[in-house]
Amino acid sequence: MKKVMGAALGILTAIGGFVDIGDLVTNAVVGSRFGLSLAWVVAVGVVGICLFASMAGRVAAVSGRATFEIVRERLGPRVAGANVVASFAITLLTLTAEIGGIALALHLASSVEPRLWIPVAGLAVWLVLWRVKFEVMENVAGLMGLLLVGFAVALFLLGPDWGELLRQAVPPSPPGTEHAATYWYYAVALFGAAMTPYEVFFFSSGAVEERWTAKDLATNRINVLIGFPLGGLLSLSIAACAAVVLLPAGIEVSALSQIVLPVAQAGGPLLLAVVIVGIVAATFGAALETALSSGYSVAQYLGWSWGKFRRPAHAARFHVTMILAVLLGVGILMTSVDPVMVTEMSVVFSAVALPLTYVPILVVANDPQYMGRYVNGRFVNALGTVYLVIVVAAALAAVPLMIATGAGS
Amino acid sequence: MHRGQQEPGQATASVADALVEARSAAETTRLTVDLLARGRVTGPVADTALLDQLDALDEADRALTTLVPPDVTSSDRRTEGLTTVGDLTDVVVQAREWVAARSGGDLAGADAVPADADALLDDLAAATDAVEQALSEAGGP
Amino acid sequence: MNVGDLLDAHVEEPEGARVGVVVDVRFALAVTEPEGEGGEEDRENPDAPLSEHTATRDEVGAARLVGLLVSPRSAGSFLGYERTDVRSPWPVPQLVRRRHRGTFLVDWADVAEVRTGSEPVVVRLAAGYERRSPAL
Amino acid sequence: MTRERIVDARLHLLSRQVLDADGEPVRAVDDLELTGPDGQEARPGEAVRVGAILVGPSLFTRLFGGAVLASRLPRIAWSDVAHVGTAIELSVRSDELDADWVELWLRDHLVGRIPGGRHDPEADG
Repeated sequence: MKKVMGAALGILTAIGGFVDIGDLVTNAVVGSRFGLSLAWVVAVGVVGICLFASMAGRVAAVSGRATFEIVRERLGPRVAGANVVASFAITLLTLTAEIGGIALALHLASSVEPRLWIPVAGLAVWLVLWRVKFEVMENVAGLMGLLLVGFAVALFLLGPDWGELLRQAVPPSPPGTEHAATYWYYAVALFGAAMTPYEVFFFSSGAVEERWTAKDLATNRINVLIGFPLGGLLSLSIAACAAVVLLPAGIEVSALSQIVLPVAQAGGPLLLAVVIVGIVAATFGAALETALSSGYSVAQYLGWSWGKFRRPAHAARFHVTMILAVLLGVGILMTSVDPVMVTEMSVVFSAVALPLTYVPILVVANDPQYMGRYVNGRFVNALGTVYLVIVVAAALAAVPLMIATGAGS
Repeated sequence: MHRGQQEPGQATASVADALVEARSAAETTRLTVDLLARGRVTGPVADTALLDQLDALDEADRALTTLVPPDVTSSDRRTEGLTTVGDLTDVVVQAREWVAARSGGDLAGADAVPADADALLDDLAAATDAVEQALSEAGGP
Repeated sequence: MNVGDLLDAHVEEPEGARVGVVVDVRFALAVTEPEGEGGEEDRENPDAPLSEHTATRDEVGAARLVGLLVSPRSAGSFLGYERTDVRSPWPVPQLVRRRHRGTFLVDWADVAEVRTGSEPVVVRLAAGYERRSPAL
Repeated sequence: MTRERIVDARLHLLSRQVLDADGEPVRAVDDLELTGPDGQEARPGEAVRVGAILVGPSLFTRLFGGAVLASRLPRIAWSDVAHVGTAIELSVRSDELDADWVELWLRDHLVGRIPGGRHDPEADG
C-alpha cells in the first residue's frame, strides 16, 4: 500500500510540476488565436521532455554527475562557459516570469496590485529554498499545482462541440486570419514551453542529490512517462478552454485575467478560486525549481558544492547564487515590465538554448565509460536523433520567426 | 514617398491591428460584466480583468496616436479609430466603476456609475459596434 | 609549465614547418587494483546508488606525461569521440571524427622545445620524431 | 597489482569535478601543473609528471589569456588524489585545502550568519 501511495505521489507531483507560467500563458494565447490547431506541438514537446528528462536522469544517476558537470567536461571550459552564461540567463528569465506569475495570480485573488506582491513572492521563494526540506517542497507545490485540473473540469462543464475541437487539431487547420509565420512562431514558443531546459537541470540534479538506486531510476522514469503526458493534457485543456470561449468572441489573450474567464464561466467562483490557487502553487513550484536551477548551473560548471540537501553554510556559494538570482528577478519585475511578455520571451529563448544541453546529454548517454551497460538502447537513440533534428531546427528558426512576426503580434 | 512615413496600405493595416486589439478588449469586458452580473466571477478577478483591458486599450490608443498617415484615406481611418477606441475606453472605465460599486464600494448613486448591467452592456455593445465598423473600413478581419 | 599552456599550442617540425595543433595531452596513471571488487556488479544491487562505484575504484599514483596528441586541423572540443569506437547517436560522432581525421600521438621524448613566452605557444619536435596511433 | 592506465588530459582530467574524501565537491579541475623529477621545472623531452591540480584564476587565464603568478594559484597536490573516475576523488578533506577559501569566507561571513544558515534541511520540515 505504501508503495502504491509513493508511486501515486510521484506521478501526481510530476503532473502538477509540469505546468508553469510558460505553459499557462502560451497555451491560452495559442488557444485563443489558433484554436487547437497547434495541439500537435504540445504532443511533440511532451514526448521530447519525457525523452530528455529520463535520459538526463539516467546519466545523472549512473555517473553521479549532473548536467553542467557533463556539459563542461564534454565541451571544454570555453564553449561550456558560454553555454552556462546562456542557460543561466534563460533560467533567470524564466524565474522572473514565474515570480511575476505568482504576483499576477495573487492580484487576481486580492485586487492588491502586483508591484506589492512581487517582493513578497521573492521573499517567500527564498525562505522556502533556505529552510524547507526538499521532499516537502516538491510534494506540496506539485500536489497543489494539481488544482489546475480545474481547467479540464471547466472544459467538460462548458460542454464544447468535441468534434469541432478534434477537427481543429487533426489535421492541424490554422485559422485563415493568421499568417503562416505567426503560426510557426507560436509552434516554437509552445515547444519551448513544454521542453523547458530548467526542468531537466532540476530533474538530473535531483537524481544526484538523492543518490538514485536502480529502483529509484525505474520509479522516476515511470513518474515522468506517466506524469508529463498527463501534464500535457492539462496544458491542452487550458488551450481548449480558450479555444471554446475566447476564440469565437475574438478575444486575444494578453493577460492572466483573461485566461481564467472561461473557468469562471464554466464553474463559477468556486472553480475559479480552485484554479487561482492552482496557478499560485504551480508558478511558486516552478519559481523554486528555476531558482535552484540557476544555482545548479553555475555551481556545477565551477565545481562548487551545491544542493538542497546540504546545510546552506555547506553550499555557501550555491545559496549566494540563488539569492542573487531571486533578487535580480524581483529587480527586473520592479521596472514594471509586463510579466506576460517576459514569459513569452522566456519560452522562445528556452527553445533557442535547448540544443546547448540536449546534445551533450545525448552524447554522454551513449558513452560506455560513463554509463556501462546503461547506455542508450537502439530505440531511445533513434528517437534521440529525431529530436536532435527537431531541437536544432526549432532553435535556429526561433529568432528569425520572432523578428519576422514582431514576436507574434 | 517621404521619410518616416509608411505606405498607405501599411498604415491602414496598422490601424486595423490596433482595432483588433480594441475589439478583443471590448469582448473581454462584455464577458467579464456578463459573468459578474450572473455571479460567476469574483470582484477582484473582474476588477483585474477590466484593468488589464484598460492597459490594452491604452496600447491600442498609443499605436494609433504615434502613426504617421501618408494619405487622406489612412488619416481618416486613424481619426475614426482614435474616436472609437476613446469611446470604448470610457465605457470600460464605467464598467470598472460598476464593478467597484457592486463589490460594496461607496459609489452607488454617483453619476458615472451605470444603473445596472443591462444599461452597461447596451453602452458596451454600441461602442463595440463602432469599433467593428471602423475595423471593417480599415479592411480588418 | 601547465597542461593549459600545451593545449592549442602550434606544433612545428625541427625545420619550422607547421604540422598542427596540440589537441590533448596523454598521461599514464600508475594504478593499484583493489582486491576482489568489480565496478559493474555494484550496479546489480537495486538498493545501492547507481553512482556508488563512480567508474573505477583503483588507487591512483603518479601521472607520467606520455606525449602530445596533434591534429593537423582545428583544435577544439572532441565530445569524447575521436579515440573511441562509439558510433551513436548518429550523426554526431561521424561529424566529429571527420573534423579530427589525421590526429597522431608524439612521444614527450620527441619534443625538443616548448616556447611559452609568446602567443600562441609553440612546440618544436625533435629530428626523427615518430607519428604514433592516437587510439587509447 | 600495479599497472598503468592511459588517460588524456582533456578527455579524462580537465574540467572533471574534484570531490574530497567525504564526497563533498571542492572545485572543477581548471588546469594541471607539470613538474620534473624532484619537483624541478618541467623540461621538454625529459621525465615529467603532474604535480598539482590548479583551480580558480587559472580558468580565467585559460579562457581570456594573461597570466597569474604561479605561486599565487590555489592548488591541490597530485599526491592527494585517490581515484580518477567520472570525478577525481581526493584522500583529504576540503577543510584541509586552502583552495576553497571563497567558499569558507562566504560560509563564515555571510551564509552562516543568516538565521537558519547552519540548519540541516533534512532534519525536519
